[in-house]
Amino acid sequence: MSQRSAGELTRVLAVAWKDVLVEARSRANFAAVVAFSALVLVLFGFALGPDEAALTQAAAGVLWITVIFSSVLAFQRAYLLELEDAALDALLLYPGDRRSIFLGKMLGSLAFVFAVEAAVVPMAGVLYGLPVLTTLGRLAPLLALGTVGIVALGTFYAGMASRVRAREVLLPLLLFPMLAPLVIAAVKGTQVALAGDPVAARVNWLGLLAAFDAIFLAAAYLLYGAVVDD
Amino acid sequence: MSQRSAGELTRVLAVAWKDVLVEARSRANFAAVVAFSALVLVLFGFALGPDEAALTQAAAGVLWITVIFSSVLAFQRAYLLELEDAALDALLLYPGDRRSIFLGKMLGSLAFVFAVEAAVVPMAGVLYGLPVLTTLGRLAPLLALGTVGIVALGTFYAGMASRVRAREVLLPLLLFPMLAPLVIAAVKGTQVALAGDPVAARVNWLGLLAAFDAIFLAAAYLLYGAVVDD
Amino acid sequence: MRSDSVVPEWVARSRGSLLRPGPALAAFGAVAVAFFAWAQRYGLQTLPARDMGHLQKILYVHVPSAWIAFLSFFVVLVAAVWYLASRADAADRLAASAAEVGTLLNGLVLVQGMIWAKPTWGVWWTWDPRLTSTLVLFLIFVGYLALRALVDDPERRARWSALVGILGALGVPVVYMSVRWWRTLHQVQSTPSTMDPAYATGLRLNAFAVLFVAAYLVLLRRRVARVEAAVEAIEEERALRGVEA
Amino acid sequence: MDLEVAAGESVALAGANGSGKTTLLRVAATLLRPTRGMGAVCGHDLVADADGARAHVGLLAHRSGLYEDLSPYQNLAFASRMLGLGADRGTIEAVLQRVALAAAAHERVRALSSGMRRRLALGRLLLAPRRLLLLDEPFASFDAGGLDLLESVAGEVTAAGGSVLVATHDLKRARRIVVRTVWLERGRTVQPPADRRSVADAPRLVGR
Amino acid sequence: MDLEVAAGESVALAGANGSGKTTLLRVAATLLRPTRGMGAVCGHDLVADADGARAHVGLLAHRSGLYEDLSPYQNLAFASRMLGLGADRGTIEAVLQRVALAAAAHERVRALSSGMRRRLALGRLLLAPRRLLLLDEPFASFDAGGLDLLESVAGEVTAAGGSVLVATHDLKRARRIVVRTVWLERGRTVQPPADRRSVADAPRLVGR
Ligand code: HEM
Ligand SMILES: Nc1ncnc2c1ncn2[C@@H]1O[C@H](COP(=O)(O)OP(=O)(O)OP(=O)(O)O)[C@@H](O)[C@H]1O
Ligand SMILES: Nc1ncnc2c1ncn2[C@@H]1O[C@H](COP(=O)(O)OP(=O)(O)OP(=O)(O)O)[C@@H](O)[C@H]1O
Ligand SMILES: [Mg+2]
Ligand SMILES: [Mg+2]
Repeated sequence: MSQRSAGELTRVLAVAWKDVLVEARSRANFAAVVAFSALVLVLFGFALGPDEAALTQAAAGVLWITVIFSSVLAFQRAYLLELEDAALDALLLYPGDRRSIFLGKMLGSLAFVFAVEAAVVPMAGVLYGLPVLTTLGRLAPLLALGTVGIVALGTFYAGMASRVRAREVLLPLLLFPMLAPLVIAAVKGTQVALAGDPVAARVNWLGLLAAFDAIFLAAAYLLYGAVVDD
Repeated sequence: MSQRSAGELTRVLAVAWKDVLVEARSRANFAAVVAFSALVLVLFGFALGPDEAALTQAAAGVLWITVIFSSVLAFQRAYLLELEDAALDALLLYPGDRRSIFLGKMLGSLAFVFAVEAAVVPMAGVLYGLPVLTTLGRLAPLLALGTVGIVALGTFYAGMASRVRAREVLLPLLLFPMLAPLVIAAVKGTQVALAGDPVAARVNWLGLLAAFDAIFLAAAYLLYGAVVDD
Repeated sequence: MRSDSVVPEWVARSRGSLLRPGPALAAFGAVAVAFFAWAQRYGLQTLPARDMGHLQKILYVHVPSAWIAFLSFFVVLVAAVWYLASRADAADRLAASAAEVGTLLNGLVLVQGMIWAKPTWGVWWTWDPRLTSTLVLFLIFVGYLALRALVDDPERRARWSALVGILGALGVPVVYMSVRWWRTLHQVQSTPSTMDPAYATGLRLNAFAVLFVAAYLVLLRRRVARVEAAVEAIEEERALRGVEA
Repeated sequence: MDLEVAAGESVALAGANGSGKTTLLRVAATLLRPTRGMGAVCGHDLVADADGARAHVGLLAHRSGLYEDLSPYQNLAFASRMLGLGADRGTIEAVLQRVALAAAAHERVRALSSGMRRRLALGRLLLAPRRLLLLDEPFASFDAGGLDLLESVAGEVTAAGGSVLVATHDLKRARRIVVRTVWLERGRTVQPPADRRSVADAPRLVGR
Repeated sequence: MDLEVAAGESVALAGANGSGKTTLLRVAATLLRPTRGMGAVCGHDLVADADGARAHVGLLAHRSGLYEDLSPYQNLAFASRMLGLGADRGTIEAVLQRVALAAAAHERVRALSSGMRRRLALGRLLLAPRRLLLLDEPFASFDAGGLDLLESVAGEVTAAGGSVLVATHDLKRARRIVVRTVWLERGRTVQPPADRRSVADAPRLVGR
């Protein structure tokens, strides 16, 4: 049993490492996602500005929407990779627990999205005048928990939607309604962390995020076998 | 000469019609893009709300961001379609002017994005309390011109971006900064149309959009031959 | 079968010193850097007394960097048109080198500006028209460089980046004007548009200094690009031959 | 390399994996630009007059170039329109009949087997007469009936004075179609090429 | 349909385009679930114990299932890890040597020719011993050296008491590998099937 789960761990890491390797072979891709995030931030500047007050108020929302869009790109890539030469078929043919594939792909995406965030958060801080450095202690756990939830759901749905024709479009369709509660908690929590809104601060947004994560992660892990099994 | 251009027109329409047909055979896709747009609208509602005044002020910007993201999905699909079984190679092998392919794909995407807008604008009206019905006469030309600009540039860049490794990322990267002027004019124009901002009304945003369209449509049409020439 | 025939003659001749600039280029580089140092010193010494605060010193790198960045992008435009007309690899290498140097300078302008803005305006960033359009221009050329990095086929890379360069350059005035209209309808924050004539000479000198340094970098980068192209060709040849090995 | 295909002639291209057969066919089809050298089809230069050359060339590639979500009928109707022939129902149904896909005419291409796709791709080449037929490993995936079909299609092209160029490893089967074989090896140049595309060194494909 | 493959036996699947050969192989590989009927590999039921069956099966499909941006070496290292064998440098290099890809070991797969990809996909099957080898039109794209390789790989599997199932139209070549041929036609049922997937009606694949 323990030997078996050690074997599964190797497989999880192999999948994650493979995805990281593919990214590393085309480093330009990571840079491109970072630039893409910068663009989303600027585009929002145009759409919501030039009134600085309105921009500051919207900042937490814009930050999270940027994170979500970048994550969606990461999931799409992670699965297009598997579809290009029918690699997913080969992946499913390896003996062992197929949920390891889920965990591996999730880990790979998580690494990618965290790396993107490390670049996006400072950019948002500069462009929208947010005190990200001084509030980093409170922001970091929010970002971590929010990202885990997004990536768990995203990996799950990408695995599902990638087998359907309209994959790029179906992914957000399936992802967004589930994400809504998570994002609301994340945005509200971020607003509190940045500005210290006394009313909103009464709710434990971090706890809420942790609860969402637990639910999503467990559900996605348990259901993944059924998604890829046909 | 005139017979030749009549032949090209047939080819333009054939390409556009083929794309519409593919969409029609998988109607799920259109529904998905509309649902995606609805979800973006709702998400922004949560991110910016519950402050009504802030929401109304941001509405025009949110509407256009939604249109842009939906369009990006449409372009990506339009080219993935051609790549799935190397159909683009076959397309390039037909004799005749290759710029007809550009016009055809552009027309196909245009039809698609217009259809999405027909669903999104009323939704935005309801969700953000905008007077879309009473201002339709002023809104429609703005939407039309803005969309033509987005689709012209998007079709052009997607012709390149869809054929490189990180295609999901590269398209927005190339497209978004070029769209900055369009977003500004479209958002400002929409704000004027919706609320009658007296300061902003001094600029002829519609004319600006038309000029933008003319420049980039002509440039994209003229340069497209070099995109597919290999 | 001559196994070394895949190596261009000028590469073979250079015997491992490929990445070192030739004597003429090295001399030019040394002169450019020395002139830059002198121009900086001159600028700082001739600053009007009332402005001797350290902050203003950034002016002599900030403004020249901006000017030369714009100039580099103009070179990209010219080289791109040249490429499409002639399909000469040299045109593509010039475009690539100018784009990289221009993007670097543009990035420097942004960083210098932000360093300057924090103490003078109290914020790192503000959505001022000049700032915003500088940022958009920067992103346009980041896209250009990303395209170059992502396309493997040299011919296609050259052709496509020429197209993106032309459209991008076409976008510059449009972006600039629209951002102005977007912003100037409302209150405008103190823009860096008021310039004392006392700065003029120092600025002009430093503009030339940055121009020389940038030209040196472009020439150096072009040399590297030639080597890269040769390496690419050799690797492809090796791949082709590897089959029977 | 130097290759000339006469009118009415059919030639097989043989060579090890990676020797450049596919690359040569793609150059002849104007999908790749030759890095050096030149080629022409029916007197149309492959670079200067690529558009003229395209009108005479038909390519059956590794991948079929079909729209997965359309039916075989719709795929052929589109191809016919793009060739400037309109979409005549009778013609299209006749082609479908000939490639034995009439029964699957309104399925999605996505659901077809590999051989059925190849048949459909072949059917697309039947819509208009071609002076130069380029077949890249055409024997893969076809069953006996498909091979007969292929043979008769190639026969018609050569009978009408056109040429056929077949890249394959299966020379036994190819012999049912071709009259001579050309071997490729790294582009088969006397001087070793300085570039992987040098297989295109002067491919003079004269269809007539 | 009813098909039993004995230990050490190798069988060809023949049949017209669309007769269900690919579908049958995918069912045997547990990539498709049989709509009706049942099958087993080495005593592992294809539905109830799919995981057990997978451990014994190797599939060479129409598409190779490789990562285009990784090198052949990295692709094999990944496969080896996924098979629970670690990524031993010596083993992987030996496999690359055997499929004649040592020279291209660190290229991107994207740049390989169709035959080189097939070789790499075959190499992946060599990493671990298989009891049942499923080859879908394996003769396409291989040159003469590739065919010899294929033959020796199949020979080793049967010699070790495993089985080989080859879907092909090229029975002449298949005869170098197989000892008997099974013909498929709409699933080879006595009653015409009411379902297109009914080719999977009770495929009893017993590897031993
Ligand atoms: C991120 C912040 C900044 C950016 C992106 C930026 C960008 C630019 C650019 C592009 C130019 C050249 C414009 C032209 O010649 O047409 C420029 C010029 C100039 N900048 Fe900045 N700048 C920034 C911050 C600042 C600050 C904080 C100051 C001083 C308070 C400043 C002072 C100047 C001056 C004096 C000029 C020359 C003015 C002229 O040529 O008319 N800049 N800046
Ligand atoms: N896009 C590309 N970029 C770089 N190299 C390539 C590219 N396409 C092909 N090659 C190289 O060109 C050579 C010839 O490939 P080609 O596909 O023409 O071979 P082939 O003769 O068709 O082989 P096969 O019989 O295996 O199909 C190969 O060595 C391959 O690595
Ligand atoms: N995903 C699918 N959905 C629906 N029908 C399918 C699907 N895949 C295959 N079919 C149908 O099943 C039948 C058998 O196809 P299969 O691919 O197994 O044929 P095959 O014997 O491998 O033919 P070929 O020799 O052409 O490769 C075909 O009629 C095909 O239309
Ligand atoms: Mg080939
Ligand atoms: Mg098959």
